[in-house]
Amino acid sequence: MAATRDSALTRAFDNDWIGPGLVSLIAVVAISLAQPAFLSPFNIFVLMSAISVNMVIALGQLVIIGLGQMNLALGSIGGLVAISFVGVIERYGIPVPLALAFALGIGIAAGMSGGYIIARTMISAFIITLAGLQIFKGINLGITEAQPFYGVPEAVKAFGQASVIGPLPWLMVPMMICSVAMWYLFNRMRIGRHILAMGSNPHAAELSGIDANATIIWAHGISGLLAAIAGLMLVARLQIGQPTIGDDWLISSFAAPVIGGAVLTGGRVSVAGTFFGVVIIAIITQGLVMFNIDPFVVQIVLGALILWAVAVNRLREMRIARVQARGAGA
Amino acid sequence: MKMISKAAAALLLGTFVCVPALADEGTMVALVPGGPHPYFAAWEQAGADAKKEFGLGAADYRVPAKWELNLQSQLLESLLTQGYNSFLIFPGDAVGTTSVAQELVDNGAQVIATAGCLKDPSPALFCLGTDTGNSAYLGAKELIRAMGGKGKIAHFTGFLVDPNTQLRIDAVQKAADETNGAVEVVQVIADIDAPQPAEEKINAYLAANAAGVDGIITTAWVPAVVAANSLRKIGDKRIKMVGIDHDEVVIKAIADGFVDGTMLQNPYGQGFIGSYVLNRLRTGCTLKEDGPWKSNALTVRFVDSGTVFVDQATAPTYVNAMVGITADLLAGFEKDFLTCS
Amino acid sequence: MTALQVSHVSKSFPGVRALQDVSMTMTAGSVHALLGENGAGKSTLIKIVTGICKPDSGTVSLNGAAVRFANPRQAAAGGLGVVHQERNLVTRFSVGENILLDRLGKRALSLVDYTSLHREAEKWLKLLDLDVDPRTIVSRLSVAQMQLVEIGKALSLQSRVLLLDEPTASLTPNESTVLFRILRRLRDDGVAIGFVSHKLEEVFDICDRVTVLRDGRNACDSAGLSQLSRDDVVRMMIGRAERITTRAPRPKTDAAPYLELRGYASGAGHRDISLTVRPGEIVGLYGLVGAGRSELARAILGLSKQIAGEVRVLGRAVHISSVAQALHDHGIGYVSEDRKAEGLILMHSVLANGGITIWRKLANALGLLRDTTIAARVGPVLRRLEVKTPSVHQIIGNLSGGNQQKVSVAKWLAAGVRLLIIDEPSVGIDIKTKAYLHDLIHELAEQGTAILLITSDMPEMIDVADRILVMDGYRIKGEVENDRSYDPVSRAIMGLIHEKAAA
Amino acid sequence: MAHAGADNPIPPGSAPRRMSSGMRLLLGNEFGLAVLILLTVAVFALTLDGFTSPFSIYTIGRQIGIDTMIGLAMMAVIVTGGLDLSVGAIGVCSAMLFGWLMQVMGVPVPVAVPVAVLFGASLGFVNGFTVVMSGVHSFIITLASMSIFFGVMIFLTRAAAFNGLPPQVQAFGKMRVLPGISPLLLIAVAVCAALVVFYRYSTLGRQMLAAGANARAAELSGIRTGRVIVACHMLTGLLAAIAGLMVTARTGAAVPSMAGQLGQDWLLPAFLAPVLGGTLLSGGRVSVIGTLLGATFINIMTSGLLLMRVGEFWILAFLGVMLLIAVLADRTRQVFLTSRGMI
Repeated sequence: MAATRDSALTRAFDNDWIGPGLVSLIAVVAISLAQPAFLSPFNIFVLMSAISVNMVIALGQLVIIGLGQMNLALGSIGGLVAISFVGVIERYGIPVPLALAFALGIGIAAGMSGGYIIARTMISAFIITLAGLQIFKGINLGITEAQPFYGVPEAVKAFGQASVIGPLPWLMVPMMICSVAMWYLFNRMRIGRHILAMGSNPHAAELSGIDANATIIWAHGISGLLAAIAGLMLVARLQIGQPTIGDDWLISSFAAPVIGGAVLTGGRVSVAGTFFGVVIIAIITQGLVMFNIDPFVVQIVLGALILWAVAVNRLREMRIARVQARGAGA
Repeated sequence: MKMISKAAAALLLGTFVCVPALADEGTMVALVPGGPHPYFAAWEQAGADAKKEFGLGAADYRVPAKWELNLQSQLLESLLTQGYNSFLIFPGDAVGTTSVAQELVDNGAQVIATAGCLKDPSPALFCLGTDTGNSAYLGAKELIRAMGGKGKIAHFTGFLVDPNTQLRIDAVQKAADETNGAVEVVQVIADIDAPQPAEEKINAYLAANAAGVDGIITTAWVPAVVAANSLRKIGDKRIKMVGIDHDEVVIKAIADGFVDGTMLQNPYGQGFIGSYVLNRLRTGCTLKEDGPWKSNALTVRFVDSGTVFVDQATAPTYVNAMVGITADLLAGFEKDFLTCS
Repeated sequence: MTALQVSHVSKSFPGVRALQDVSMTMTAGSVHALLGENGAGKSTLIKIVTGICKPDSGTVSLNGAAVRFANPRQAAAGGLGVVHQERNLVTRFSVGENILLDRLGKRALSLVDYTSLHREAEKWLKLLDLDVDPRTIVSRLSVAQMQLVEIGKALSLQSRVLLLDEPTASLTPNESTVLFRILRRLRDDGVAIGFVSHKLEEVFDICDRVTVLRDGRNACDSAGLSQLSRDDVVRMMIGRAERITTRAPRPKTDAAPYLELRGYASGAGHRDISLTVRPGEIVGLYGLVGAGRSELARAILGLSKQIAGEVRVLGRAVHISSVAQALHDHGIGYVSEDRKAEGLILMHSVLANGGITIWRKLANALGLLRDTTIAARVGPVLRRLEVKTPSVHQIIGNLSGGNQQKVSVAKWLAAGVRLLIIDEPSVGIDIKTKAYLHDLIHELAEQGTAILLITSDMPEMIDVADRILVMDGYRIKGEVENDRSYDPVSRAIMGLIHEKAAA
Repeated sequence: MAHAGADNPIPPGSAPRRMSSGMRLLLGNEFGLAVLILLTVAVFALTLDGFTSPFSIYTIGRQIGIDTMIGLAMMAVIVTGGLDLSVGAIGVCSAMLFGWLMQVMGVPVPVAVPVAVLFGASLGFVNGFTVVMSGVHSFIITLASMSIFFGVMIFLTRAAAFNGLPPQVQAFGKMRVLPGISPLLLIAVAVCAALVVFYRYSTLGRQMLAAGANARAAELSGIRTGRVIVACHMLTGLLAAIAGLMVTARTGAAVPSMAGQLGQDWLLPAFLAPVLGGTLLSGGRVSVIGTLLGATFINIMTSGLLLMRVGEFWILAFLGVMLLIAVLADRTRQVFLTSRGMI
């Protein structure tokens, strides 16, 4: 049986990012019609800053979702990295590039240590990263006693506030680099393909000669690195080394990939879809403020959004399964 | 399991030596905020100074690891077990903290609600704090003055679950109402006492509405910091702003002219005076039932720890302003509120 | 030239000797059959060769050098290609990427060169005469194509030794013929091929040499197949000549049908299914893997939607929408072919597994029930089936396959079902238990239970069933009256299946 | 979620070994935990002033009661191999309904309690129903419902606490049944006992375990797996509601912030207690007593560490390390026992 050719429409429908992309577009158009200030340069700047940071956070979770696991420690790694970065600069006067390398190293090490335990013991990632969440957060608070570090270097502050051109913030640059890198990772790099293979069919992946342990450790290391980058971006954006950085990453880090079509059981992720997931969440958060909508409603809307995304993904999966069943029966 | 027991044993033996003996009686003050927050940082110094000044057994600043009602309760219960007998507590919840305070009192300790009040009826001796409503009201008045008596105000404030938040919202509204319509509060953004959401929401608001707003008042620490940064970022000196508290960022923005002033509260004074009063009450003094107690929305036994507005001129020396009001309050406290034998 | 040599390998698992002193020699340029009944030790031997298990003693050598692989990955790298029974492909990836999954790049962060990857994969596809673009996503392939992709994947490791575990189980006869043509060519190129199958016809068709295992020992070690007759092989496998049948055909029953399907169609894809099962009758349902037999059983149980036709139980039209309804309202039970995944709850006790079907019935008004109550009902059944367990509280995962299978039948007997659908009853159990189960099925039928027997094991089918329905492509192709004479009946059955293939 | 737990590499055909029930008990997770608790208590009692004071014992016990209940709530859904991030939200919502009923509607306590508890169960039903109908993992469904439940509650109450509750509510929270024993602890112990009976002797409880261990096998054995999973979520909701009411009794008021933003403060005790106690995250095995012991251990440790003044902030990290050590130790134990063919 030769592979059947699909209509352009069907193929478009199969793309994870088309749906969220359309929703983002419609939301942007609708909100800017109702509130022209939405497209003002400053607002675009603000929106892009928020999107940039949240995208990197979401990517950090996306790697692990691709593997079919979850990383609850994402936020606490980000927080630990953020305060370590500002801390070593403030306390020991370490030059910024060195501090940067040190901080990113902490992120990678934190991620990899969790990955190592998961790979070696095969205890569920949920429990190990839950323990990691407590440990990293505890170390964070133990060091800072919950007081922020203020000694953020001017260069870093400027980075968080400056724009590249027009309303586009510099924060977009690390976000773009991370996104492109992750796209390459998932689509073109050996390790990324192995992560997805492990996520789709761990048994097959292992029998095919993929080193499962190395793949798991890599994935968690990459996740830690992205959490670290996001933490540092937040330091630049907030202009302060806050110990609370990362506390509220959990929900949105899952929501954006899921809205973007990722399947929690693994093997199926979309960087572009995740991007639009982040955009949708950012637009809704901002739209609710703009239109002076009760802040209490925000939570409800976010929850409903996740359910909606889940329903859409589910319908699509069922449709694909039906098409395949028909193909097999023929 | 063997591993665990070994680890636990090692840990226990290792830390055994640092268990303090607290058998010695005396006034053992614990200063316990609701959770970690920069506002309370001054309490640590205040406690240490009070211990030296008044010869207390202890005056320790002990912070729950997170803003969790339950963690604060656990900490308070443990502190009581550790032998502390006098507590300055910022209630994690105006209602929810009442029962643990009651327990402390039932076990012979004394409690002053500090920096925030417990809702009556409560076992606290009294509430020592900023009159948040009044502070917000005065701040709003200062803002309205800076705005030239008319315009539109946006109000950024803290957690909706914080009892003070509603008081502040009402007070700002009251100041605006007194202008007979010349000033209007166009938006209240609440629940943003954490950096990331504050950043997102305040910026989003300013992005869309900067042109439609003439003044900003912030009545919580984080929103003040974030709003000050935002105004600096847009380089806007047209919009007037009055902040709260003494974060470096806010003080610097005042000096640079992006913010018009800030309402200083007096955390140091609260810790220092609170420790003093608790010691006096343990050493023969009683509270005067007919003292000049103020009342607010939560309690009828309220003592204002003072609030002061600093602007561009006074900002560099804001510490003096705080020391000043503390000294004033301390000087008159025994006369006004205490009966000593 | 010796390609793979297994010498005197023994392997014990706690409580059981899986392999004792087993040897096998595979030479280059030959197809070597590995035969044995279920549970004879074939899969353990494959696991040892591929590094999933380690032998207690004995050696494995590849191309003359002793090897001891720590895992399948090392085995693959060492040039030992294995195609497992279950499909092991990443269905969302392309054909090419699946073939070369472990060689996507030198380092973790290497970029994958898809052009050369697909070019390389194409080479292997060509070798297999598989006319598929290597860029095609695997999920779009047919089962047979996937099978070939897996062989391509094994070959791409430059394997000179290729082990195929039941490669034809899910193939149509035509597809099998294609596969055999390719295997012959590989053989002629000097590849040593190991071939595990239950279908003796195929073995005689393609294999040169044969190793037979029985009860974990060599019944023969790499004998030339040309000197052996079919009967010889069967004798070696089961320790005696193939028992075509010892049972006389049972008298026909004309009781009113217990279950009747008329023009039934299901959401799973069944069309136009009509069948009847009468009390006391054993109806066989034969077909190749993928013919839709187990799926039909599930559909009857209400796991697929009924979309046309009617289902009658005792003449009354019913609509079954769940297994619970099938069991409690209509007395229908189902012994699953996949005992571990579907038949039993391995981490629970014998008692919990045996009593699961009657908890509802036994509970008191408060919904409470005691172990002793359940044991009182399940115990006699377990004893009757001679389940060997130290106590009913034993975790069932610790029992032998045969005893597990007995429990998975026992739970339905305890529930007193009137119609029992039995799916592949003798997978992974020893010959004695198998014979015992056959007797049991007959005994149940004698007592008036209606039995629908699904099996791919032709001798079993002919030995047990009263009449045989032949299924293919989710339809009933026809019915064969079983007079227990192996050759005519099996020919008739295969004829019905081939009818479609020819068409 | 990846493969937690017990794919014991025991091949078919391995003969079982006889193991006495006493032996089984000694090798169990609960026994190790109990020994550990006794050791810890002994060390703390000898070295820490005030650890054994009636007040200290009373407050630790009360907190154990609450944490046990929260842990049991999560355990009830872990049985199915799922989880419920919304336990905190359900607990708070039920507590707020409880407060509203009594303070605003003037409903008497004996009526308000069952109504609030059933309300919790009905929120659990919403979770369970959505999980079963959508076939999506409960993690993502309850992530959404956590937001929605809490958001609606805050929206309706405007975050205002109910503190005008009948005095007997607060009195109950402070009551001492015996010197040093809180009725809240007794409730938790009673619920534990009820759950032990439930999982061992009731049809539904057994069905939950069966469906959790192997949903397909259970379904094919005539268990309506979907309904059973919904029932698990309802039980979770019910237990979370009881936990919510217990917290309400302790604080003497129904406070929206009692479980933190979105009820997330409960998540740690909710997972710590059952996991320490030996409940398998992959489902099919529960340990009610283990959950009680897990909650006990956490609270004794926390309390001891607070008394040692190791620093409030480090306790968090310490609990994380404890969790890690516990799962690693349990894993080691399983590997050891498996290698000996003992389980």
